Amino acid sequence: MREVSNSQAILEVKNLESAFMIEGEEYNAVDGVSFQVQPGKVVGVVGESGCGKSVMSLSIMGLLPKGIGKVAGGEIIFDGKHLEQLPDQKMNKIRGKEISMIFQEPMTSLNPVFTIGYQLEEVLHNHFKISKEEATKKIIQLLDAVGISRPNKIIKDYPHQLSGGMRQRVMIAMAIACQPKLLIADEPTTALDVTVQAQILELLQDIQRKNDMSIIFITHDLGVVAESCHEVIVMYAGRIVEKASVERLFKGPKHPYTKLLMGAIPRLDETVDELETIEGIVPTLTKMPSVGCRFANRCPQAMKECVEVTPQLKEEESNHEVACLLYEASRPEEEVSR
Amino acid sequence: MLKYTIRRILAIVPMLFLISVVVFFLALAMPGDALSGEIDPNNSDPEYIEMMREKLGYNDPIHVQYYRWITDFIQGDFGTSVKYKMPVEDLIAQRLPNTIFLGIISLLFTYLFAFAMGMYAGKKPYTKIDHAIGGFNYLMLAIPIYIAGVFAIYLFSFKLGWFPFSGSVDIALTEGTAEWWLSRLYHVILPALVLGAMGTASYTQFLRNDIIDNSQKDYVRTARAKGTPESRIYNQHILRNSVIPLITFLGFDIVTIVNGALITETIFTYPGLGQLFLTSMQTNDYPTLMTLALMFSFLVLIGNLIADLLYGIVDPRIRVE
Amino acid sequence: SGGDDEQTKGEGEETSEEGTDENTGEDNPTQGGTITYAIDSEPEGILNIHYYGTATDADVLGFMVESLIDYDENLEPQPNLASWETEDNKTYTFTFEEGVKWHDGDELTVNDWVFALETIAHPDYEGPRYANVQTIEGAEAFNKGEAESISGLEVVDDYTINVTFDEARVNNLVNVWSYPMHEEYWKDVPVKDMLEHEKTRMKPMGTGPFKIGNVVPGESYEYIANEDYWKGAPNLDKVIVKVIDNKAVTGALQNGEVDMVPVHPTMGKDVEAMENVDLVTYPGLSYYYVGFKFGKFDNEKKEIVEKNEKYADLKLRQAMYHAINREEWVEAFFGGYGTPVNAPVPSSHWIAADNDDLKNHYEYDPEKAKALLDEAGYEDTDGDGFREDPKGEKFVVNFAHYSSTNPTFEARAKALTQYWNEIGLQTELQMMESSLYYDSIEKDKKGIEVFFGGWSTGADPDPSALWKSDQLWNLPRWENEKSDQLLEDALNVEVVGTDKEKRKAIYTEWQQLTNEELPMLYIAELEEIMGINQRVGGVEYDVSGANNANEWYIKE
Amino acid sequence: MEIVPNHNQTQTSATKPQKSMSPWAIARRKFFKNKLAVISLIYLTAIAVLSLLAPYITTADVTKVNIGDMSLPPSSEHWLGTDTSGRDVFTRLLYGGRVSLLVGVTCTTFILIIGTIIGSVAGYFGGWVDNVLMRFTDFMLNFPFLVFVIVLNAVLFGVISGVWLLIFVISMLGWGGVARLVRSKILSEKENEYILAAISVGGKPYKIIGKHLLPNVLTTVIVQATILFAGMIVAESALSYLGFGVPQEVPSWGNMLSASQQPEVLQNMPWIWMPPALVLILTILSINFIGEGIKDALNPKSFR
Amino acid sequence: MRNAAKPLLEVNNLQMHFPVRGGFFRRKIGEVKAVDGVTLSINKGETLGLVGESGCGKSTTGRSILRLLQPTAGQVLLEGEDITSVKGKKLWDIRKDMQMVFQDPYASLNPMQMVGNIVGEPIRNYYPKKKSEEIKQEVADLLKRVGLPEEAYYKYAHEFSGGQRQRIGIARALALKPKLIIADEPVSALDVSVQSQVLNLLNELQDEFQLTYLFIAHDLSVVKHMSNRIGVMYLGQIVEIADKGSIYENPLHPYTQALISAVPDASKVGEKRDRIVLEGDVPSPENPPTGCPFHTRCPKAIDKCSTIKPPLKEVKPGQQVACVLYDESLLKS
Ligand SMILES: Nc1ncnc2c1ncn2[C@@H]1O[C@H](COP(=O)(O)OP(=O)(O)OP(=O)(O)O)[C@@H](O)[C@H]1O
Ligand SMILES: Nc1ncnc2c1ncn2[C@@H]1O[C@H](COP(=O)(O)OP(=O)(O)OP(=O)(O)O)[C@@H](O)[C@H]1O
Ligand SMILES: [Mg+2]
Ligand SMILES: [Mg+2]
Repeated sequence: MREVSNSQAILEVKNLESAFMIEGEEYNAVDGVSFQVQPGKVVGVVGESGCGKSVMSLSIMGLLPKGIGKVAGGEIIFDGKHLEQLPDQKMNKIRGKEISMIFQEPMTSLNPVFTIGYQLEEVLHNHFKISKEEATKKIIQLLDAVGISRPNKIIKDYPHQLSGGMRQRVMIAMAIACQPKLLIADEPTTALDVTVQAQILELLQDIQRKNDMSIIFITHDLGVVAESCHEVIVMYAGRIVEKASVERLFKGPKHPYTKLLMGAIPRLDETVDELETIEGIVPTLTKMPSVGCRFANRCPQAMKECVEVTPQLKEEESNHEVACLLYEASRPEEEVSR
Repeated sequence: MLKYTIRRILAIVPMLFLISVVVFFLALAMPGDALSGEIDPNNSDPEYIEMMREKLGYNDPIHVQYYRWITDFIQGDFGTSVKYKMPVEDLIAQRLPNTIFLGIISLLFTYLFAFAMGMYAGKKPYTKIDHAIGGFNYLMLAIPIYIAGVFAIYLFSFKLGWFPFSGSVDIALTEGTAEWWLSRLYHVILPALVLGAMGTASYTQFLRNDIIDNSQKDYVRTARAKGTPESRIYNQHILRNSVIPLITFLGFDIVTIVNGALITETIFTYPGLGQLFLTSMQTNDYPTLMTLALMFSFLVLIGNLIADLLYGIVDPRIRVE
Repeated sequence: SGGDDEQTKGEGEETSEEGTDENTGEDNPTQGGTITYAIDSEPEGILNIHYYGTATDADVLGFMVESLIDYDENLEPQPNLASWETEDNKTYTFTFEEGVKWHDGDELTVNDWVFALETIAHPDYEGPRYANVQTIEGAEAFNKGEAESISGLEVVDDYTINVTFDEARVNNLVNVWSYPMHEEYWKDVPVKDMLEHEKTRMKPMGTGPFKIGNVVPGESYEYIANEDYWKGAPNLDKVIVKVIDNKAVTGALQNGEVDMVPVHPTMGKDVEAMENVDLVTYPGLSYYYVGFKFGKFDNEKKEIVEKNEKYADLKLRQAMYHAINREEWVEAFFGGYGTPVNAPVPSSHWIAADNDDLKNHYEYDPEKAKALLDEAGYEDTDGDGFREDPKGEKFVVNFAHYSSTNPTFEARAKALTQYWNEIGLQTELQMMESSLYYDSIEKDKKGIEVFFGGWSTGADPDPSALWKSDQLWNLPRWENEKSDQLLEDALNVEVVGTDKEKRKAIYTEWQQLTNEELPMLYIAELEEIMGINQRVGGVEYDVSGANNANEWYIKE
Repeated sequence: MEIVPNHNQTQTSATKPQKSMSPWAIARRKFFKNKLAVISLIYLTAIAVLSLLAPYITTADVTKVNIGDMSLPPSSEHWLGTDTSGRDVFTRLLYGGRVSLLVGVTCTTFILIIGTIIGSVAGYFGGWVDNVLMRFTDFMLNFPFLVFVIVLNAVLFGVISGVWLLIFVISMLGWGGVARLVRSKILSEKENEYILAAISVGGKPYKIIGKHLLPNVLTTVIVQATILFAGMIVAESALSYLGFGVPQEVPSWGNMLSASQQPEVLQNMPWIWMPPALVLILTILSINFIGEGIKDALNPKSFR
Repeated sequence: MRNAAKPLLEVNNLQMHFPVRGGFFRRKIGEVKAVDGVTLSINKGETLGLVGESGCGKSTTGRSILRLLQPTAGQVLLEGEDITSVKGKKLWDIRKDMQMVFQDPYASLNPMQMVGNIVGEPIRNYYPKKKSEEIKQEVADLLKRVGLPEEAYYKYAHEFSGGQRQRIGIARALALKPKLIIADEPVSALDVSVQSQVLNLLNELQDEFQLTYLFIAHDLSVVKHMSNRIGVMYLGQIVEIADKGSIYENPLHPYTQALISAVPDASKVGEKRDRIVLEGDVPSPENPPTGCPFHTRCPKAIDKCSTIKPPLKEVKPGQQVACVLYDESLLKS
């Protein structure tokens, strides 16, 4: 019932569990996440800090810190390949070529001691047999494509000589160098100023359309999601609580968490006296309740069952799934305060 | 960069002047002079000593003495060693190559071992071998250099007879031949090992920790996301970053060698500047003493300068245009 | 000399190393081979006998330079490169050996000696030897630049020279500078440049059994046999003189790395136990003492100006002497390689008084010491276990000793203080860095009261420089008319003429005086010790040092 | 859908209210969890206590030369044998610990005091004060430590007596590094907004240095103290070994070790030099471990 | 505008230039013109929002007003009294009336101090004679008021989450009952859900204690939510200042326009907006462009902009703009 056209999906994540070792015990930072990414679509992932967005994307890339984190269960099927089973060498062939990723911190994501040119060339050399001249030509084209003027000079520069926006452009150039099918953008604009953020968003949309890429766009800014995504996944504490197309989600959010999140953000176009608040904080990994809804202790609509029954992601309307007991078949009448 | 370098070098001059004043006054304040203690009825007599005192200018006013000393010094005339009765510059010229040789070989050891161990441990932290290297380093850090020297002589020279315990070269060989160089190397190995061991442990630990630190940096994640092979990540991305601070240590190594040479050369009777310093100290050979003290301070200055400049050169982030 | 063990050892041997005893040695010693001769402190590297200053340099030089005169086992002068005659102890005629060759093949002539003397007397000369030339007639004028040559030197022919001294002295011969300097080789070098010249540092020239090869300054010296040596080619091909660290001595001897090396007394027992090494001892020329400051010296007026009464009481000094167990002390700190002396002349010196002629032997006798103190009024009046002075005031012996890196110095000094503590004299020890120490003693600085020292004497037996009251180096500032008179008499030709026995009698009297007056407590004289690998043969030592190295050889 | 915001609800989060711990308490607890550091601390304490109690533990006179008992190998009477002066090695080891630790502790203290004062004044006031003090510090740092300790030690000989001379000289020459460290730490700490906050709520300079800056700088200083402490003990012993340290008559580990310069001792009487060598190495080792322990425990990540 | 009578705070042409030092002798080799002529006024009980991109001088403005920095030039008036260069005791007295809430909830609390002491410190500084029980009670009240549990008093900062720490900071700022609170990006380090808690708290406190805020943020929507009037800063200068309605509905300055259009808008799902995308980055304040600071990126720039530095000028009632385009006299000249 859920997967309508799973054959077409470029990426399919099933029941992904990613675990960290903390003081000798394993804790799932991502706990049973399933979703698909269709070709040419942009999937937004939103959620508070610490809800597992980055861990999820690193799991797909196979980049969880070795020895501390690992994919503990589930499947990651990319283009027919089970990524979670691939050895490192094979993964290296895919990373940067078929899936690439850009990160939140443009300031630290580039190696400070190599020139921009060197770091861009590297990705080409990693995946193609290509001469130095050709590579240089290619990267100048790339830099041009991401809107950097005077790329000839920039390739000889070091990262610290570039502004944040420029660096993020370089990161994007690096990510699209091999024309990947999927780009994972982990909060690519969070560290940037609004005006620069607008530039980068514009650029990403442009490139996405031109290259017909799929993008997983991670952010905590709902506005950004609204403007640049086709589908949205709302995560809370390592789980997906709501999943829908942008239009549906913004017109009719269902999960109390989503609703609160939307209400908590001041908006330019309307004036409210008081913002919604979500009391408490995301539980830390080690304090995560094992059964029940993880949002239950912060949820104003929480019921008795919420702490006992783990809600499953269910399609509520077409293209709109939610994991909340309020929407379960037998809707309980009584609301229980915490 | 050039302008910066020149300015940085010029800034040394007032420092040197002040240091020279301090050195001069310290030497002056030291008890006795080179001729006290030279009493020996067979070889000299009181008149001779008084004559020499006068001749060496020990009876002149202080500023005259300082002026004479510093102007001569600037012109490369460091005075005449009272003990060796020869120009200090010649004396130093004789010993300097030995100390430089010792320094270079010991640095070679330091960096060689530090790199081998540090890189291995950094790549595979928290493994058995890493712990072994760590333990070894802790021990090395705890053994004072002179005890290491004493142990080394006891073990390698006396008990095992592998290495000589003194000298810098086998006399029977002609200078410049291959054997002669080999013999020098053979003589320098043990003191250089001991001197080199001083830095090895801390450098290894530094490199290891820095590699571990760096391997958690964002840019490493970026490199991985590009599909860069693991070996390349360590040998290029991480190492390049970790080596930068290490290279700048080169400057400070000069300081370490100055301090270390004092001890190692004495223990191994290796005729270098460190040993010369202690001898001149014991014999009140002031011209030599002052020259060496000034020279060592100068080396420290140079070392710090090199560290600064190297830092500017190897690290693109602070490279000054 | 001033200085520690290392310094005293071997000093006074400037004339040593070459023996005249040609009789020794086997009939057919093996030819060839190399021996390694080690010295345990670093030489200054002044390889020029006219300039050298330390015993180690002398050690190094010993293989290649020779003196005109040599000394036998009684330190009596013997002809070597030259023989001499004199009627009046004022004018001497020296006759040189013929056929003696410098290492470059030139022949040795009297001119080379004249050249040496004029170099030393030259105004530009920077070495310490002028005193050995000064006594020649006209040397003073030459030194002041008033004369072209030294008038007392009269060259008769290439092998004969008459030397006239400014006055007749008994010790003119032993005092005069007796080394020639190769004129051809040196004449182009101005005197002021000699000390620093390469010929001094790296290319010394001599007439001895070995000539110089490689030099690694401060470290080692290579000597090659001089096949033309006038006493016959050496048996050995080579001698390597090598500086080794004191701590390496036994190891190096043991494993045969060095063949000959001076051994510190404390190591003597270890070396003796080695199977491959012979320990050779020979009498030394130095002695240790404990001195007292009796006053202060004015170096301008050359006289003792102030008196210090603290140790003026002879009984106190005697008590302190009796308190010391010298046998035990020497055994403990010098491995027994030494003997107590009772007067300030090493016993192997020909002027040394026979021990039986000395009245007091100052045996270890703490009871007697206590009795002496009681007699003198040093008694413990306040019951703290230590004696007060006769006036009843606190009495502390402040004893000073020089320090160096050698930790035994402290122990041996401490041991002395303990002896005195035991007889109730409270003693405090101060260890002082060597050069500061000698400076303080020489300048009569405050705080120096009782001090430890050592003198070593040379071939010339005259003790005036250390004992006469107008001498700076009379460190105790001891003023005694009789002593001054005796010392003068012993040198006075009028009194002693050329009669050695007469001279010795005066010195004996002087020694009896010092033995009774005790201006210092004579502790002990030391033996010199050599460790010699058994593969080396033909080596003999006496008080004047080793025999000629050309007789050394390597056993099968 | 109306969601009633609930402001009065307190945030107990998911955690149970825990007994509150000061950063120091946390550090202490963390330190005592570190086995190596605790063992080292025990060792060091034992050495210190034994040294302090030396006069009560052994009755032998440390300085007395016993001519009859020279160079005896270990026996039941002399546990570690006697040295070449007939002194009991064990006794000297204990007394040596007193001197070595005393030099270590006092030098470290003086250096820390001087360095911290100069560093924090320079760092806090900045401007010309900083400029002058730091130029001076640079100047002091240009003297090679050992070389100038030796020279100064000779110059001041007789002016200050005994062990205190060495302590004085080392302290005078050794503070540069600490001053620099403290200054840079103050500078970076000063950037923290809590300092601005303290000023804006009317804090006076002395209060800000004393209450806000120093406690935060202290963590660095404490770690540095352990490094210094080890370094000073080594410096003392090395100088004494070379003959330029504490006077020879004073037993210290370095002075005891200098006996190894005598060949017969080095080769044949290991009981004379091995014990001080080993005790010294173990002491340095334990100080280093304690330092590491403190460093880990004070890691600001754990309470920031 | 709630109280138009008399401004609580007036800032005239405030400048703050930091020297850039370099070389061995640490000579001054340049200047960072962090704040280069800021003029604004805040009325009692009002909130003035200050927005601008990172590095444009917002914090510096705030700190200069508080006299945590000594301004290079200009004037700061608090209740009509010139406090630009007061010193010592006077300054100390004045600080009581102005407090600050800081941006970084981690760096702004001394990790070595107990929360109770942090919050009580201002009281102890200014009322040293107060009994400690009294202070304790006051602190407990304050903690309760900002929504912290009672036992927070004996805890240390590290035991709290970011939002709670910010509450501690607010409690500290409140302790002296100041007239003006400068909140320097108090929520930018916080997560969205927590951010709203703090914003709501600040609003409540304002009502309760009649506080006046200078509210600094780089998030336009947050500023708009909080403020009555908004000043837009660019490169050390205020380019536009107006009440919040005007700023959002009718921005005049090209920069304000770009800024507003750049803010992603959740209400415009799927629509393709006409965003004004600015070229390039903010120039460095160490080397600011001549003329109008914005002309290098301004889509409407004309030749004059590179030479003329337009002053802030009232274009509409309550709306001041610094732009040549709205300044007839400049346009003509
Ligand atoms: N290396 C790690 N070791 C232990 N726990 C980790 C590690 N990395 C992440 N976690 C934990 O996993 C959880 C999810 O973290 P993640 O970084 O995915 O959050 P996020 O949603 O990306 O947050 P943000 O918006 O702050 O980036 C958090 O509770 C975090 O503490
Ligand atoms: N103490 C200082 N010394 C030198 N330059 C400074 C100093 N403080 C701030 N600056 C510079 O002044 C400019 C403005 O800084 P400020 O912190 O006021 O900006 P901001 O608008 O608050 O930025 P953000 O949003 O990042 O907090 C920046 O370029 C900054 O580098
Ligand atoms: Mg993240
Ligand atoms: Mg700011």
